[in-house]
Amino acid sequence: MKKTLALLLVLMLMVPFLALGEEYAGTITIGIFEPASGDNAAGGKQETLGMYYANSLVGSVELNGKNYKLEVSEVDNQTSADKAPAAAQTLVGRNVNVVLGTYGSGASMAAAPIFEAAGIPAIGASCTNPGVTLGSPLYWRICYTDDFQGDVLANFAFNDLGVKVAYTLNMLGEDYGAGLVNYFTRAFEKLGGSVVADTFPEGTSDFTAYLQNAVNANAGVIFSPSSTTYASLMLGQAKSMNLALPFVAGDTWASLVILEAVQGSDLKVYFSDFFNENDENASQVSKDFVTGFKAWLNANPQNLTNNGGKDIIAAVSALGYDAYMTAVEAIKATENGSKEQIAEALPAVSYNGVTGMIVFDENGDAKKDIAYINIADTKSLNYIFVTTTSIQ
Amino acid sequence: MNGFERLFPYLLAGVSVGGQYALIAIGYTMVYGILRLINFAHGDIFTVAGFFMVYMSATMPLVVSIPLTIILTVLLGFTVERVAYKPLREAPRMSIMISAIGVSYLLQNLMWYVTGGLAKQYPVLPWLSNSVTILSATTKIVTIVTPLLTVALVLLLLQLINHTKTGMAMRAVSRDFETAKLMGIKIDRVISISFIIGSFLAAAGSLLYFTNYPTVTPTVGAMPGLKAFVAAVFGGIGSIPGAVVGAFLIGISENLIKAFGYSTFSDAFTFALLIVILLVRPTGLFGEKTIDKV
Amino acid sequence: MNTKKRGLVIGLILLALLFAGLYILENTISSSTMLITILKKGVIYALIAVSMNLLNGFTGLFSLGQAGFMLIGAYTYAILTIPVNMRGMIYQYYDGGIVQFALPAIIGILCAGLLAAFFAFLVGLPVLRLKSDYLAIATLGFAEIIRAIIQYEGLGPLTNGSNLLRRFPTFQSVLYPFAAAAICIGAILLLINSTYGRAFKAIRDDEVAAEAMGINLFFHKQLSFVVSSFFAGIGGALLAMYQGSIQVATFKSAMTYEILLIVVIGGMGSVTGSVIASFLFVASSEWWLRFLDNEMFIGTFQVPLLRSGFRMVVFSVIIMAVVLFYRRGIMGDKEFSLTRVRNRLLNRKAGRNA
Amino acid sequence: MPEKMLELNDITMQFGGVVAVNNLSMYIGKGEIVALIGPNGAGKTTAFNCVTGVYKPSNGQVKYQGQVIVSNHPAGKMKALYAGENRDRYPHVVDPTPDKITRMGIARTFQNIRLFKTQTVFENVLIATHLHRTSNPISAAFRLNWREEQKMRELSLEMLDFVGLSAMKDELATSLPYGKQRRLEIARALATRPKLLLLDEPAAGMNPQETADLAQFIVEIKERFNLTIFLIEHHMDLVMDISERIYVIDFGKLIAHGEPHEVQDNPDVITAYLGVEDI
Repeated sequence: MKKTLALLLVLMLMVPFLALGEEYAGTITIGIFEPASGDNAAGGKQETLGMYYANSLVGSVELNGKNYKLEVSEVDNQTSADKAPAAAQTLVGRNVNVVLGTYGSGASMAAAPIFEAAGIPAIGASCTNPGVTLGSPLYWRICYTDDFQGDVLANFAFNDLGVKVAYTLNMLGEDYGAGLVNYFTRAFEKLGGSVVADTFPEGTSDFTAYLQNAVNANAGVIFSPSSTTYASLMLGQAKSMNLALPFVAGDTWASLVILEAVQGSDLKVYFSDFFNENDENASQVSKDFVTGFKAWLNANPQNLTNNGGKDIIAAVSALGYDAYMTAVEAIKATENGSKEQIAEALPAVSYNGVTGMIVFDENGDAKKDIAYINIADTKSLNYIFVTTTSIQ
Repeated sequence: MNGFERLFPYLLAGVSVGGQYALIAIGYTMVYGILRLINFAHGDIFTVAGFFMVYMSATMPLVVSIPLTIILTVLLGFTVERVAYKPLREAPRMSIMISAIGVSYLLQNLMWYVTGGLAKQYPVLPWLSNSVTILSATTKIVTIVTPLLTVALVLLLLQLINHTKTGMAMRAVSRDFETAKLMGIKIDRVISISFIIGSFLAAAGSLLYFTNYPTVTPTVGAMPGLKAFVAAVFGGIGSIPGAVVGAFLIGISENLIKAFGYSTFSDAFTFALLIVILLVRPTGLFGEKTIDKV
Repeated sequence: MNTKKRGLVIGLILLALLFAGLYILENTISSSTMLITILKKGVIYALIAVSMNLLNGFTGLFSLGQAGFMLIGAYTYAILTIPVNMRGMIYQYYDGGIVQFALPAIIGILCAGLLAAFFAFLVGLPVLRLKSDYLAIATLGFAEIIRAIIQYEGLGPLTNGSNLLRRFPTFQSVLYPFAAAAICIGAILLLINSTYGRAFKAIRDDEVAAEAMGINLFFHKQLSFVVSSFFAGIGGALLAMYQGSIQVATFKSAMTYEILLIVVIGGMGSVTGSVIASFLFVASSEWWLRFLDNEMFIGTFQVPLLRSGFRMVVFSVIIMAVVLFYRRGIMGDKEFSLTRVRNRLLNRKAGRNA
Repeated sequence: MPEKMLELNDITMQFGGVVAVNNLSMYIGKGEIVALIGPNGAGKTTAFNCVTGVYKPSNGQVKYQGQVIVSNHPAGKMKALYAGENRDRYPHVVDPTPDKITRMGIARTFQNIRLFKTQTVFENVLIATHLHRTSNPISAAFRLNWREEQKMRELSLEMLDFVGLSAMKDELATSLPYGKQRRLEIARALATRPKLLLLDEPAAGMNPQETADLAQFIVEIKERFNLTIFLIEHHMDLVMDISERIYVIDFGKLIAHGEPHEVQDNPDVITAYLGVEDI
């Protein structure tokens, strides 16, 4: 009996070695710090998919003539500020060399001190709050920030939609919405518009009172950056009310959930985005990504489910892909892929990504100045590209 | 637009939300009346009913999935009582309440596990989901149906409680647990029945609620559950008409608060109301006064 | 009297050994390992659980407001101690906020406790007149109200509204939270064993009889409530230090439930029980059971059921089992003591010999 | 007539439409042992509870050593229900909580023994010394007042010694046999250092021998601690042996009072009380 057990143990210990078919000089672990559950799970899973896709393309790097395996290690942070530190600690415990993520700026900011204390560089893919990189020397970001996004959306609402009064609605206690509303309000008021602000508590299901408030305030647009869970409820009720007001929101609404919610209605839902798969003028890199990623999604039913059941490409997937590739670029510039060397290499990275050129400024933010504005198609599950804007 | 027209949509929403709170509140108030237990898991049973419907309607037609949802929910309520509350009948009241909190924790984690934490879309029920315009408000038909159905169900329930033998037993147990036991009333049966009725109403409430707000997440029932409990306390816990009146009052005042621009405090208001009621009139609007025997 | 003194000496020696052990541990293994993390979080939870036990287990007041007082403590600490030059960045929407000074960490922690205690005093005035479950639901309600107020946009310049607070002083060494918790738990123990503690237990056992013995119910309930909240506030501040950033959403009623479950697992009315249960709770939820959340393959065979979320299911089933079958928890209402362990061992030996 | 220790004037207690105590007036002189008797449900314990602050009487007044300690008048719904002529006699409301009354020097025991069940025999008595503490929570926690604590312990031990329970001082209170639990309750009440002791059916559930011992014991504590004793009793022989005066109530109303032999021969008492109980 004991002998069999011992034999089994030995065999089990050998399993990892058997798995190593190729010869690697070492492993560089890329931590994925994303929500897999919670209000933002849908978006987080899509962002993670982009990273896995990138990993399937680039699974190893050659440094100094030696081949290193690139391994991903995922942890669920539930985008909550209280779960995030523990999740971050888990990644630190797994000795990751670089961290990607996360969807939802609050969790990034909560985890930043922990990565920083461990000396692990982190690359934010879609976290737009300026506070993520501000004062965090080891946090980089490859997307534009809320101040830019708020500015763009305020300009769009004021100039393109011709609206003078905006009604803003965000969830109490959620920093993403609060931040974006803040920048939107500043920009919108600067343009000469006026804003009526409202907030809803967590767990709200009934938005009719809020929508009614928007109507009563004579608002011309509802600006509601919120998680897709609440957005779909809100849109569903707007649909039953036959609300004529257009909605404007940030990047989170670029989601299949929103597209499904507006089907068969007359709602006008605009949102800013980092990327558009139907952009005719897109670079070759983007076009390759679109075809490649779709094929990859369709090849595995599990991936397709995680993407929401359709092969529509969310911008966060593109950002997830770019974040991974940015990390790879930095790793390539190192000698052995250690966390210290990656952190040193990151500021100098210049990478032509799917979502545009990625070059970091002194804050660690990518210098991006183009936002796509899309409208959700109410007939078929699709985004319709409206315009690209940039602010000087 | 005059004042009433302005407020009418809020009132309508309030009445509808109130109706849904009422259906949940009855479950709380019946269980409390008999067991003196705040059944913290009740809100979660309501949510589980929502998920039952989501999963079953994916494979079955509505005619089958609706009754099946109700049956399964009732079964769940019954099982929870048998497994988690019955063994603690002789234990101090704090233990059984802790058990209720534990069940709530378990159910939420289970739902989280099964759904992977993703929000699910509730199936569209024909007719109920259609839009209708009354006066200055456009809304779903279910909004109008909810309060009517609630009142009908409550009247039916009151008939049951006031005019059947089971109802009499329930009243006896809630008046004096020990004496009722001595009088040969099958306590366990009465308790089970009250859990069955409570779960049935929770399932019915969940049908109406999620038709109105078609996104189901594992924690979606927590807030309505807590508010329904407040409604039950407000109306005088143990009193069914009290719970219903309390639920409508809370639903309406919550929406009016939003109308007047204090939405930040709409939840806080409910709790403030609860505390005021407990202090000023601890037995609620319709509750009976009790005297501690020394 | 003699045995008591000896017990005290042995206790102090053990405490010293514990700190020495921690010091050695910290200097031999990397500070980022899971063990150190668990120890830090566990000891903070231990303090909070003991503070809740003082109320629920020793005074018999079923209060569910603990998260609210932790919230006050955590926010007070953060608001008072964020360095001035960081404020512009953190209060990014409020022009740096209205607090333009920073206190040393230790004073921040004390203020956290004091403010939580002050709020407890105010809340207690009306609420403590209520009985059992009404008290529970009213304190739960108060915690929610506190949450709404802190998130209120109008208080943004003070609380940063819905946004994170961060960059306040934190601790690196595991000795820091251990020292803080040891002092606080020690103080609670002393209070419990004083004449006031006996009055608390009398109220728990029989309010009517306690009152007939000249114990002012309201005063003693209020005392227990305020003291418990004071330490919950300190616990909140320590938790903030542990996490490095805080947000209102952390302190929901779910947190109170978690702590209540720790108290139940440890045993209502047992300080050592709460401490042991805290470490067990934190270690199993964050560490030992983590593997349940990951898909696992043995060869090509995928172990069924294992995926994200399964850990919490298993965990809640364990908790239910404790609640239902080991109602008295790990320690019941007894305290862990070496004498008892020795006596039991001796008894067993005696039993075997007989 | 001796100095009045306790005086009840027109004490009335209504629960809804039920009048549990109806215009009860009585007094207890200093150093006396006075009993209140009556059949089951006559309102004896309710009267007790009105004195000790557990209930707020619907009307009437209680004086202790000449001072008004409880006073109330019918209000609200009670006002409409209350028909007595003393309706407006006690305009001031005085309703202290039970602990305040205990601190004035009135201690009590309970009919259905109420010991602190998770505490030991010794701790049960020790808790009762809490009311005379001078230390605040902080000085108590950090033992700045260890002398006081020591005194509390000494007093408690003394009480236990006196009731003959010091041998089992470390046992759980609830593990004691019934008769000893009653004695413990008395020891606990004595530890509050009362001047007036209210005993609520101290002999309930005891056999004749135990009852006789108890009677002797009651007289003993009265002498030793210089007490006044007010007791409610069922056991006629106990009451007849030791009481100096007896009040009899039935359906909340005083039907007789006087020295034991007077009460014993009163025809009303015989029909109301003795006719019911076989003694």
